[in-house]
Amino acid sequence: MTRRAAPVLACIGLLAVWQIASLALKSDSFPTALEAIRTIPDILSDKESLINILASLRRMAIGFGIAVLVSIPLGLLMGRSQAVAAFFNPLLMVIYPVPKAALMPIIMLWLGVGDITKTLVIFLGVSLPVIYHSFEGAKAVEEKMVWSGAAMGLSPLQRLIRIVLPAALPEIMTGCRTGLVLALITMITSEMIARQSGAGNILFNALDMGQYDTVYAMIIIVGAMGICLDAAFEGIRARLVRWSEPQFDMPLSFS
Amino acid sequence: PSRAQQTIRVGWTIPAEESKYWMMRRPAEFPDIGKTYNIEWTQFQGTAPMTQALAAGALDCATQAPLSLANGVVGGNLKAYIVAQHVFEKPGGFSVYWAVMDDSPIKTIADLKGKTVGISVIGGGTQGPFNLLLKQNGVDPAKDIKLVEVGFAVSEDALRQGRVDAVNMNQPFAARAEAKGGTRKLFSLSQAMPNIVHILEACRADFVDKNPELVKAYVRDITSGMKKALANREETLKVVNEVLKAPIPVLDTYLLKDNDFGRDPGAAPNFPAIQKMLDIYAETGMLPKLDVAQFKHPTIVAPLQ
Amino acid sequence: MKVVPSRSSEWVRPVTSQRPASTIIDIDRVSQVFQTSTRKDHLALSDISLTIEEGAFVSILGPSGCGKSTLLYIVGGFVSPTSGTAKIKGQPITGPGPDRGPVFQEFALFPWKTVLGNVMYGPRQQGVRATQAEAQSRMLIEMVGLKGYENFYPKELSGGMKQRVALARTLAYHPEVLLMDEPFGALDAHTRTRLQNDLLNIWERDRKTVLFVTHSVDEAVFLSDKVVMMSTSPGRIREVIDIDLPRPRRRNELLLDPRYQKYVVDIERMFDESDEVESPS
Amino acid sequence: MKVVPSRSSEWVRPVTSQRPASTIIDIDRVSQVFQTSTRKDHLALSDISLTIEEGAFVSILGPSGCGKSTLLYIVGGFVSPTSGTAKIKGQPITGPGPDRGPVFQEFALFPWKTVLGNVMYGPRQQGVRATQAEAQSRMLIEMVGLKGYENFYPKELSGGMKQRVALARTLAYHPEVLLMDEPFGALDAHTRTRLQNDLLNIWERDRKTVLFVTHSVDEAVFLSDKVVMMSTSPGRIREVIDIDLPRPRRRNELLLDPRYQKYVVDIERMFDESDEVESPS
Amino acid sequence: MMRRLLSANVMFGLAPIVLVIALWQGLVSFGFAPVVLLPPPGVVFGRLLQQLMTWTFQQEIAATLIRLFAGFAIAVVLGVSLGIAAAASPAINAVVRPIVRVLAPLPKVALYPALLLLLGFGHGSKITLVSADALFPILLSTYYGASMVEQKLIWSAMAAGTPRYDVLFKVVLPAAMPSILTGCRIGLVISCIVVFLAEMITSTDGLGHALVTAARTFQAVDMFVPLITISLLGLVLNASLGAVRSYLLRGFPEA
Ligand SMILES: Nc1ncnc2c1ncn2[C@@H]1O[C@H](COP(=O)(O)OP(=O)(O)OP(=O)(O)O)[C@@H](O)[C@H]1O
Ligand SMILES: Nc1ncnc2c1ncn2[C@@H]1O[C@H](COP(=O)(O)OP(=O)(O)OP(=O)(O)O)[C@@H](O)[C@H]1O
Ligand SMILES: [Mg+2]
Ligand SMILES: [Mg+2]
Repeated sequence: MTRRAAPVLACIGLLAVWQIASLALKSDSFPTALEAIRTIPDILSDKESLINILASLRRMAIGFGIAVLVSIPLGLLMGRSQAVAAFFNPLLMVIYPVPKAALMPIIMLWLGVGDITKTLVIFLGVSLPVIYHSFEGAKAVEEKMVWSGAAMGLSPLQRLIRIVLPAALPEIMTGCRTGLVLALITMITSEMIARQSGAGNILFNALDMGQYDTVYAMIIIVGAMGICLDAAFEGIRARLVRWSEPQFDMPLSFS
Repeated sequence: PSRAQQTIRVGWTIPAEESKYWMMRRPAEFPDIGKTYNIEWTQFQGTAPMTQALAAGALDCATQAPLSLANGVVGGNLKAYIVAQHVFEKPGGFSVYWAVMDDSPIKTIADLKGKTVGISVIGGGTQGPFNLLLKQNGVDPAKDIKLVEVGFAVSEDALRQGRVDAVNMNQPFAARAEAKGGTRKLFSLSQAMPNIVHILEACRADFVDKNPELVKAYVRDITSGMKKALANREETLKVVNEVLKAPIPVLDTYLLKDNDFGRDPGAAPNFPAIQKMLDIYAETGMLPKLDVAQFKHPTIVAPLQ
Repeated sequence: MKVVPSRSSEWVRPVTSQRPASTIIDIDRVSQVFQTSTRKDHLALSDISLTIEEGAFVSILGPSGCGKSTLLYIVGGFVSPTSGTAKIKGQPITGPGPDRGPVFQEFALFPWKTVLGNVMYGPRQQGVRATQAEAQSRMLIEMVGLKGYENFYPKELSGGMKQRVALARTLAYHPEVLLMDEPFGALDAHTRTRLQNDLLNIWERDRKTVLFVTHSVDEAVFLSDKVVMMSTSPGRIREVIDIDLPRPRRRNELLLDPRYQKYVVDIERMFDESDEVESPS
Repeated sequence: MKVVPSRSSEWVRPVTSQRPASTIIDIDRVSQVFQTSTRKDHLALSDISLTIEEGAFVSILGPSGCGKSTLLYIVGGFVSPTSGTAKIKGQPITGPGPDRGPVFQEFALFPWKTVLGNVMYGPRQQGVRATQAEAQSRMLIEMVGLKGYENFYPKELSGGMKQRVALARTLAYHPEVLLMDEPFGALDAHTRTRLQNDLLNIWERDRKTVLFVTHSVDEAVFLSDKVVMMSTSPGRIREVIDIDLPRPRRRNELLLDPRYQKYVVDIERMFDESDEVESPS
Repeated sequence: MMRRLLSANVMFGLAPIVLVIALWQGLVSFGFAPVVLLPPPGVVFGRLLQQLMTWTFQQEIAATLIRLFAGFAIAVVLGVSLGIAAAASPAINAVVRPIVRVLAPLPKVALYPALLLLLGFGHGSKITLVSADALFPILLSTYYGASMVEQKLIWSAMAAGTPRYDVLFKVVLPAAMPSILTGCRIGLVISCIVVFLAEMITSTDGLGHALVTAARTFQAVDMFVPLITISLLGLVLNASLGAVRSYLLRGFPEA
C-alpha cells in the first residue's frame, strides 16, 4: 500500500516544496506550482500544442529506437574485442563532448533544419549511455559462459547475440534507462535553437516571451511523460531481467 | 518550375514580425501563399542562428538584425538583399532602454561606472548604440562596467533581485515592468540615434537572382501582411496571440500602441537609418565600414503591390 | 598391476609427426604463464606432455592449484598455451568446438535460462528439433535427479544442483571429448555414485574420450583407464598410471578387489611422499 | 556405539523456555519457503528442530538440494525463516554477527581485495591493529598452504585456492560459532586432510562450536560429535547420530578403529536405504 | 609484449581520429562545406596552438575547467551517495525513486533562467546546471550497480562484524564500482556538453562564451578552437578516467 502511494506522495511533496519556494521567492519568473498546474489544461486542450508534443514524441521514439539498435551491437563488440574498443573509444570521446548546438550551422548545411537534424541530436544523446553500459556490461560477462557457448559450436557472432547480449542485459538495461532520460531531455533541447513544431518549441517560446506558467506547465508535462515512459520501461525491464534480480533484499535496511 | 522551386524556406523569430505572423496564420487572406508558392517556416532563437542558416543555405529568407546580417556578410561570405523591414524605433514610440530600480543611486549614464549592467546579447544589435552612449558619457564599456548577458525575458527579475544594477528592456517585458512599477528608465537607444532599425527581412542573393518572381510574390505578401496588421488591430492581437501564446490582455497593453516600436505601413526598409547604424558599429569597432547599397535589390524591395 | 612411472621430462615422443592411429589429444611441451595484476609472471603449467587415446577415460589428480583446470582450458581451446602445442586428431587446437564439451568447475550456467533452457541450449544449437531436444533434455534432467526442477532458474538451485545441470548441459550435445573439471565435487556420496555409474554407462555406450579432473583417488581409479598425477609449483606431470582393471566395472565388486585397493593406496602414498609446500614460482 | 535416532517429528523439547546451560544454538520448528520466479512456492526446509551444544562439532550430511545451505543461512542470520524460530544463546537470531562466522559454498571472496586483504578484513573490522592483523593473517594464509599468494587477486586463484582463502578469512576473526558449508569440497585429499587436522586443532584449542556441512561421511564421522542426517523434498532431519569416539582423534589410528568403520558403514547404509527420487514440493 | 600491445591500441585509437580529420579536410578541399562555416583543420589547429599560448585563452579554459570539475564532482558525490542509499534502504528508496523518476527527464536548461536569478551569473548557476545534468546518469548506474551486489559478499562482511552503515562503504561501494564508473564516464561527457551549453547561453568567460562570440561574428576559425579544445579535453579526461578505472577495478575479472 505504502509502496503504491509513495510515488504519488513524492510528487505531491515535490509540488509542495515548489509551491512554498515560489511563494517565498516572489519572483515573476518562478510561478507557483498551482499557477503552473492551472495552465496545463490550456496547453493540452489546444490541438496545435498536442500535435506539437506528438511530433516531438515521434522524433524521440525514432531517435531512441535507432540509437538502441545501433549502440547495443557497437557496445557489445567493443566489450568483447580489445581492438574494436581501442578503435572506437577515443573517437567517441572526441565526438561526444562537442556540444551539438555549436555544430548546428554545419549540421544544417547538410541536413537542413528539419526532423533529421533533431532526430540526430536525440540519437547522439541516447547512444552515449547505451554504448558505454553495453560496453562495460559485455566486458564483465563471465568468460566461462562464453566458453560454454563456444564449445557448443556457436560462432563468434552467435556468441555475441545469444550469450553476451543476454548476460549483459541487466547492465544494458541500465544504459537504456539513462538513455530514455536523456532522450526526453534532448527531445526538448534539440528544439532550442531551430524550432519547428515540438514540445521544446512551446517551452522555449514561452521562455522567450516570459510566459513562465506555460514554461513550468510544460516542465510538468515532460516530467509526467518521464514517469509514464519510465513505468513502461520498468515493466519491460522486470520481464527481461527477472533472472538477475537478487534473491533476497539487501539486508541493510535501516528501517 | 518544379514544385521544389516554389517553396521558400523562411526563418522567423519572436516577438515582432506581425506581417509574417499573418501570413502564417491567415494564409487564406493572401492571394499567393499556398497557391503559387509555399513557405516552409522554421523558427529560430534570435537572429544570429538564422544568419548562419542563411550562410549555410539552409534558409532562403529570414528575419535579420542589421548587425547579424552585416556579420554574415563580413565573416560568412553571405550575399543577401534587404527586402523588407519589420520594426524600428519611431521617434515618440518605444525605444529599447536601460532601466534601474527607483531607489537606485544611479542617476546618469556616468554613474554606471563600476556597476554590473545587463544586456540581452553581448555583441548583439543593441550594443553598438549602447557602447556609443557610454563612450559619449566617459564610461569605457570594456573596462568600467561589468557586462553580463541577460535575456530580455529575465531582465526584469534580474534587476529586481539585484543581480544587475541596470538592464535593458524590450516589449512586452517593459510594459509589464512599468505596470508593476518600481523601476525607472535610465537612458534609451534613441538617445544615440533616431529610427534605429531592429529587425528586417533579408533573402539570400543567389536565391533572389534565381527565383525573382517567387521572392517578389513573397515580398508582396509581406507588404500586404504589414498593411493588414496595422489596419486590423483586433485581428492582429488574435494572430499574435496564436503565435506567441501570450495572453491578449498582455499584448493589448502595448502592441501597435504608442509605446510600441514603429512599423512602416509599406514595410519599406529605411536604408539611410541602416547605413547610420552600420556606421555606429564601425565607429565602436564592432564591424569594418560597410555600404548599405550592397543590400539593395533594384526592384525587389517592399513595398511591392 | 602395472604402474608406469613416466616423468614428463623423460617422456619420449615418436619422431614422426604422424600421430598413432588411436591418439586423439596430443599435448606437447605445453607451458602456461599468467601475468598477475602485480605485473609478475606466474608459471602455472610447465612443460606438460601427454597423449590421450581415442575412447580413453583419463583422470587428472593433483594438489589444488597445480594447473588441472588450466590444462583443461588448453585442450578445450579456450586458452592458448604460452609455449608448446596442443593437438586434437593431429590438428593444432585453435579454439573451442562442439567436439570437446567442458563441464566447468564453476558451472557457468546461463543465468537467464531455466534448467530446461540450459540443457536444451546445446542440442538446439546443433540443429536438433525443439520437441526432440526437449524430450532428450528432460531425460537427462531426470537422469541427474532434477526432475521437477525444469523451470527453476540457476539462482534458485543449490550448489550441487547447479553442478548437475552443468553436467546435463554438456552431455546433452554429445561432444566426442568430455572435459570435466570436478564434475561431482559438490555432490553427496549417493548422488555421486549414481552419476558415476551413469557417466560410465554413457562412456561405454558411446566410446567417448573423457578427461576428468577429480580430487578423489577412489573415483579416479574406479573410473579411469589412466590416471595422470600432477604436482604443483609449477604444475608438472608427476606420474601417469595405467589402471588395469576389468570393465565393465561394478562399484561393489571393485571395492573388494585387492588390485583396486592397491591402486588407491599406492596413489595416495605417492601424494603423501611429496609433502611439498606450495609457493608461486 | 550409540546411534540415537530422533526423527524431528518425535523430537521432544523441554517445556521450560530456559535453555539448558550448554545449548548455544536452538532451532525450533523452522520451515523455509522460497518463491520461485514462476511464482510457485517451494518448500526447502520443513519443520526443522535441532539444538547444538556449546563447543560441539556438528556435521550436516544430506543429499544435494536438501536445504543444508539454507539451514546455515538461517543460523547465520542472513535469511529469516518463513516460520519457526532460531535462537543463539537464548536470543532470537535477528541478523548476522561476528559471533557466527560463515564459510560459504561459493566462497564469496571480495574481488577487489587481494588474498591478504580478504583475510585481514575481519580482524581489521574487529579493531585489531594493522600490523598485528597482517601478521596473524599471514600465518593463516601459510596454514592453508597459500604462502606466496598473498598479493594475488581472487580471479587469479584456482577453485581450491579460493576455497582456502574463504576458510582463512573466516578463521581470522575468531567467531565463536563456525558455519562451514562444504569448506573442503574443492580440495585434494592431501590438502583436505591437512586442513581437517588444522581445523580440529583450532577447535580443540578454542572450544568453538562448529556447524559443518559436508558430503563425505568419512569426514563427518572423523570430525564430529554429532552427525545430522537430512533427507530431501522437503528438507527434513532424518536422524541425529552421536559419534562416540575418543578425542583427540588421529586419522591413521581412527581408520583402523572398528567403531569408526561401523559409523561410516551405518550412515552410508542409511542413505542408501532411502533411494528417493527428488522432486520439488 | 604488454607495451607492444599498448602501442598497437594507441595506433588503433588514433586511426579513426586521423580519418575524421582527413574527412574534414576533404569536405573543405572538395567544396562540400564553405570555408566560412568549416575552416580547414590545419588552420584551426594552428590557431589553437597560437591561442594556447595566450593568457586570455588559458583563462577561458581555466574558467570552464573549474565549472566542469566542480559540477562533475558534486554530481559524483551526490549521485553515488544517493544511489547507494536508495539501494540499501527501502525507506530512502521509496522517497528517492519517485523523485528521480520525475526530475531525471526534465530538461534542466529550461530551469537555467531560474538558476541564474537564484545563484547569479557567476560560477554558481553553471556549476549547478552541470551537476543537475550529470547527476542522474551517475545516480542510476550506482543504484542499479548497488542493488545487484552479490548478497554473500554483504553477508560475509556483516558476519565479520562490519556495522550496517559501514557495509555500504566497505562492500556495496567497491562491489558496485564497475557500474558507478560507467555512470561517471557518461556523467563526465554530459558535464563537458552542459558546461559549454551554459556558457553559451549566458556568460562572460569560458570556452563556451568564446565560441558564441566567435559564432555571432562569423569567426569560424575562432569558433572551432573551443570545439577542438573541448574534444581534446574529453579525450584527456576520459583517458584519466580509464586509468582510474583500471586501478580501482584491478581485482575484477573485467579489468
Ligand atoms: N588469471 C590468472 N592469473 C594469474 N594466475 C592464475 C590465473 N589463473 C590461474 N592462475 C594460477 O594458475 C595456477 C593453476 O590454476 P588452476 O585453476 O589451473 O588450478 P587447479 O589445478 O584447477 O586447482 P584446483 O584444484 O584448486 O581447482 C594457480 O596457481 C593459479 O593461481
Ligand atoms: N532463491 C531460491 N528460490 C527458490 N528455491 C530455492 C532458492 N534457494 C534455494 N532454493 C531451493 O531450496 C532447496 C535447498 O537449497 P540449498 O542450497 O539449501 O541445498 P543444499 O542442501 O545446500 O544443497 P547442496 O548440497 O547441493 O549445496 C533446493 O531445492 C533449492 O532448489
Ligand atoms: Mg581447478
Ligand atoms: Mg549447499
